[in-house]
Amino acid sequence: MPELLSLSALGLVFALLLGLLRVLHGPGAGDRMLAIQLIGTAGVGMLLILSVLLNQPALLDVALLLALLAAVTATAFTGQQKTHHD
Amino acid sequence: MLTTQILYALTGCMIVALGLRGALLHASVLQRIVAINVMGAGVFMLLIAVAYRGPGLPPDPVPHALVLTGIVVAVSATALALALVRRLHAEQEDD
Amino acid sequence: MTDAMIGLIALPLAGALATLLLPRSATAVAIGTGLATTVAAGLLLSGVATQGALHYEIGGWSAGLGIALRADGLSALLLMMTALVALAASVYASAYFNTASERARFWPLWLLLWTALNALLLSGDLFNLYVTLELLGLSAVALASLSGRRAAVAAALRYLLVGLLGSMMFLAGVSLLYAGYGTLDLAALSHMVAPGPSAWTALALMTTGLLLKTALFPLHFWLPPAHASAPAPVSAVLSALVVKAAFYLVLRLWLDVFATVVTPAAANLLGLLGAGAVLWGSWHALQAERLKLLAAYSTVAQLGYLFLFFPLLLALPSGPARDLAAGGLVMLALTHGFAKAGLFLAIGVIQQRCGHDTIRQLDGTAQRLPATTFAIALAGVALIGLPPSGAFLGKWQLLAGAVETGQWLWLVVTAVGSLLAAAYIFKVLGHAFGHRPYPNQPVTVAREEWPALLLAGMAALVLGLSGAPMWKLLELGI
Amino acid sequence: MINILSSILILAGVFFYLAGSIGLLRLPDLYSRLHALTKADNLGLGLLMAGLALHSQDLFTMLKLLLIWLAVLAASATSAHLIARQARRQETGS
Amino acid sequence: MNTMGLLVFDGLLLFSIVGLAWASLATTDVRRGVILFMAFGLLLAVAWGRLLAPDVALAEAAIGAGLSGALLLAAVHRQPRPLSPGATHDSLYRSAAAVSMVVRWVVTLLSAALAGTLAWGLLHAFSSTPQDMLPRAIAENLAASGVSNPVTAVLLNFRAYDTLLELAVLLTSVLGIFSLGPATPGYQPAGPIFDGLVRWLVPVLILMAGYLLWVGAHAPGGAFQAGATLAAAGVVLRLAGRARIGLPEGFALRIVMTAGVSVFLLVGLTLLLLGRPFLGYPPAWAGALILLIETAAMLSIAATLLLAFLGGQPESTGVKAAANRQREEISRC
Repeated sequence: MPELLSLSALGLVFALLLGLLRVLHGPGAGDRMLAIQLIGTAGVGMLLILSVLLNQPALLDVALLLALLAAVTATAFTGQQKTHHD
Repeated sequence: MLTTQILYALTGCMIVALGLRGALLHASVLQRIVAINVMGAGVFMLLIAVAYRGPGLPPDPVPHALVLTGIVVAVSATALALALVRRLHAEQEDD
Repeated sequence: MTDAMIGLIALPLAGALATLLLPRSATAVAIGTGLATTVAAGLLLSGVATQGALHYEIGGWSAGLGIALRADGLSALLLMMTALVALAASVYASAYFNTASERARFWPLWLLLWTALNALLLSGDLFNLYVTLELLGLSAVALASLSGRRAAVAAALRYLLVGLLGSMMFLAGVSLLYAGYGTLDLAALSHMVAPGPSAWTALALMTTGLLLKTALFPLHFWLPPAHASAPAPVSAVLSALVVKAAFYLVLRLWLDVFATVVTPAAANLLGLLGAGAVLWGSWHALQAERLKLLAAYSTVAQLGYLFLFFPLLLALPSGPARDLAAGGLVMLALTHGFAKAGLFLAIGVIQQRCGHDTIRQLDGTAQRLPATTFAIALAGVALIGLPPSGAFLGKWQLLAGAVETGQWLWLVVTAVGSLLAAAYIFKVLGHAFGHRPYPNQPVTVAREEWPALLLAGMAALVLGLSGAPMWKLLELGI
Repeated sequence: MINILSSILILAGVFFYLAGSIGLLRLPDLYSRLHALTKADNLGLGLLMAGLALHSQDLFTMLKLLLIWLAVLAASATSAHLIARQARRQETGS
Repeated sequence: MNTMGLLVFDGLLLFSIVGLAWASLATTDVRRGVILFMAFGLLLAVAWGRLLAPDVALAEAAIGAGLSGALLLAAVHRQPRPLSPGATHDSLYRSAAAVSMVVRWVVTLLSAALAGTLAWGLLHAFSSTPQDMLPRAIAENLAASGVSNPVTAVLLNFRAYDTLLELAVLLTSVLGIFSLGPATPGYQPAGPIFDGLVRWLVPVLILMAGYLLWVGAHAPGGAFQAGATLAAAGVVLRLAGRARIGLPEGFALRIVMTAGVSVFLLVGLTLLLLGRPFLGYPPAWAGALILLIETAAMLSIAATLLLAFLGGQPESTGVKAAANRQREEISRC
């Protein structure tokens, strides 16, 4: 089982690396945010696997928090700031 | 010597250097602030690598506590810096 | 007696909270807090004088596991200077800020800065020092930008970024030491540290970070604009105390914790940078057209003198000659603290009463503000290093040490720097004296003029005459 | 038996992750990338979690995993929508 | 296979982290840099988890990847003119834009030298036997600390004084921000989909904060992570254009801002009066006192981080008038 888990973690890192290429290439900010979403879910997945692999149940909480905060940053990206006088 | 510890510690050194270079060379203030945050993250990585004792062994909790403090201090400083930048831009618009 | 150490931290911190919660009586609360803190500093000083170095384990945990506070002769003297300068500047500030909203914003930050200074001077733990450095840096930046003017905000921003860079380097050094020795306690480290790659690197990183904060040439570029554009009481404390706190840490690290690691070559490098600071700072002070800028450049120069002592202290064998040189260093630092604070407060009075601080247009200030002009003259005596000021004793020891160790270069630098200092001080005084008759009342605005006068008098007259007891105290220190 | 099933689920999850990121890289425009990605990584994470839940056999852990999955599902659906709208707004704006 | 697999995993993860750090600083487009920095923070949280530092990973997820990113993004949105790639409109540092190739190389070499020396020192430090006296002392005294999570024990008992000063740092930063002017104007009201997100995300974040605060005594978590999570809830409300984001006003706001430092200091001084050392909790009371301090600290941290995101004092009518007055004063000078 540990072998399988570390193999899966490797698979997720590869997915992450591919996502990174999109982050670097863009071209638009939207593409980048989308790639960040992928990195976020990949990060969540890695944390879940590491939690079992390293016997660290607390990493599940980290994964949950990461998932929730990913939503917050997405809203920060899209929120429309009022101009000074309205 | 633990391979994992060394790997992460050396990466921390690289990140510190990247951050320092960015902080010294960047033209935009916001980018400088980002660079200083990157540099801080590198130092934090050093500390957490120092705490690591190997798989299955409990790590040293002291550096973890130090990094937690450091993260809060860093975000305070970042917030103040951003407020100064905002004030500066507001003054520029008034001109 | 150890309770005085807690008081020095808890009193200004509690005062900061109280001024924030009760903005209407903030000034009264702040002055009361300042008096109480000064009493605590006095108690600590007398405690150290009678019982020797003190230490206190916070939470009752032994140092290392917990954090220890420490006070020896050096830190007790600097704490006392901090208290006197900050108290005088507080009295001045109570008259300087005239709207309620200004005062409400100023006092909490001011007392937080005071907390940070005291905490830094008392700390016996490396990481705790990092936190106090950040508290000091952020409160200093917030105060420096208080006027909200463009120049002040821009200077404060640069000050903040440079300070952060310095703190990060310091923290990297701390991490390295923890990796090597497994403790953060300064006293324990001073027994464990041995020459080697990790100690050298850690010392280099921490020193570079602190030199950025103490603005040693050529890392001084951020200081003049930041100190010159802050409100006058803030400038006084920034120049007199804040940069000196970082200098104190360099001194502590080089002569105490890393005493076995530092090499004469490294100390010579610091001395050379100090020499650069003396010449460059004095020259630019002479060129300055505004009083505040002159005072700020003079700070760069005066900090340079302090670094000239490093090669001497490393070359002298431990014994009475070295103790005298160390005493001279502390005397010079204290004198500069009082003199520069007095100078900035006096400049503040001129700026507010005359509406400007341009040196060329000072014509007749001596007649309108005799006490303030006298304060500038007294501060000038101390900055030049004329007898009977403390700086005279300090420079005397500097020269004696240079002669004894045959390091003639420092002698030349000191002489040139003092001449330049005399030139810029006399330039100011020359412009200040006009041709009108003097008024009957020398002190025209008491709450603003007395603090500057007392601080400058302290530097020029009192410190120089209190050499003997101070030397005795310092033997308990370094 | 359970071990084999959980292994299959985990590997399938990783496969979908990879498929999603390849889609993100290869597909021509933002909208098709968006659709490919949200489907793939939600499915990937779901399968991965199902596998890990089977593996853990602890009720509390399973509940937490379910909660994480729901959070990611809801968050990524909404943020994908917000990103798409933002992109559209910028297109029409410029 | 397992250790080998993990080693390759480490290598690739670190490669991505360094790549993101480099990319976020290599671009001249600030917005792009900030987005990349957020991804950097995300991966750091994974790295901290990998190094068995879940407490730090929680804080990084909440602050590094979340709030710092939100703060920086808001600052980018606020920039007076959009920054086109390659151009800098920042007059303050315009001279820096023209730094010559020589300076660029010198700085690069200097930074590389720094990394090299740091690595040299570290490798030497690692080659000696690890100094484990401090972890051992912590393990021995953990029972008397009132909590069983060693990181919380260090933060709130053994090195509580650091934490007290750290709360003072946060307070200082917000006071500095307050003195620089009023809050940012706020955000447009959210559309229906965003609103749907807010409706479930905010309660979940608040629950999560409570959970992290409670669990911190015996498992990873604590006041900082909880406070940052609570602040994130407020940030979401703010971004959704809500008028009320959970912050009190006036005196009550000042009470909440100072609660962390006040309670901490009061506890420390009360113990001093009772004849114990400053911040020396009696072991029987330690758990309860730590929870009390952590609760106050969580509220202060949440409030101050949220205020930092607002960029100033929230606008009640009185404050608005004061802010206007302040602007007048400044323009007069």
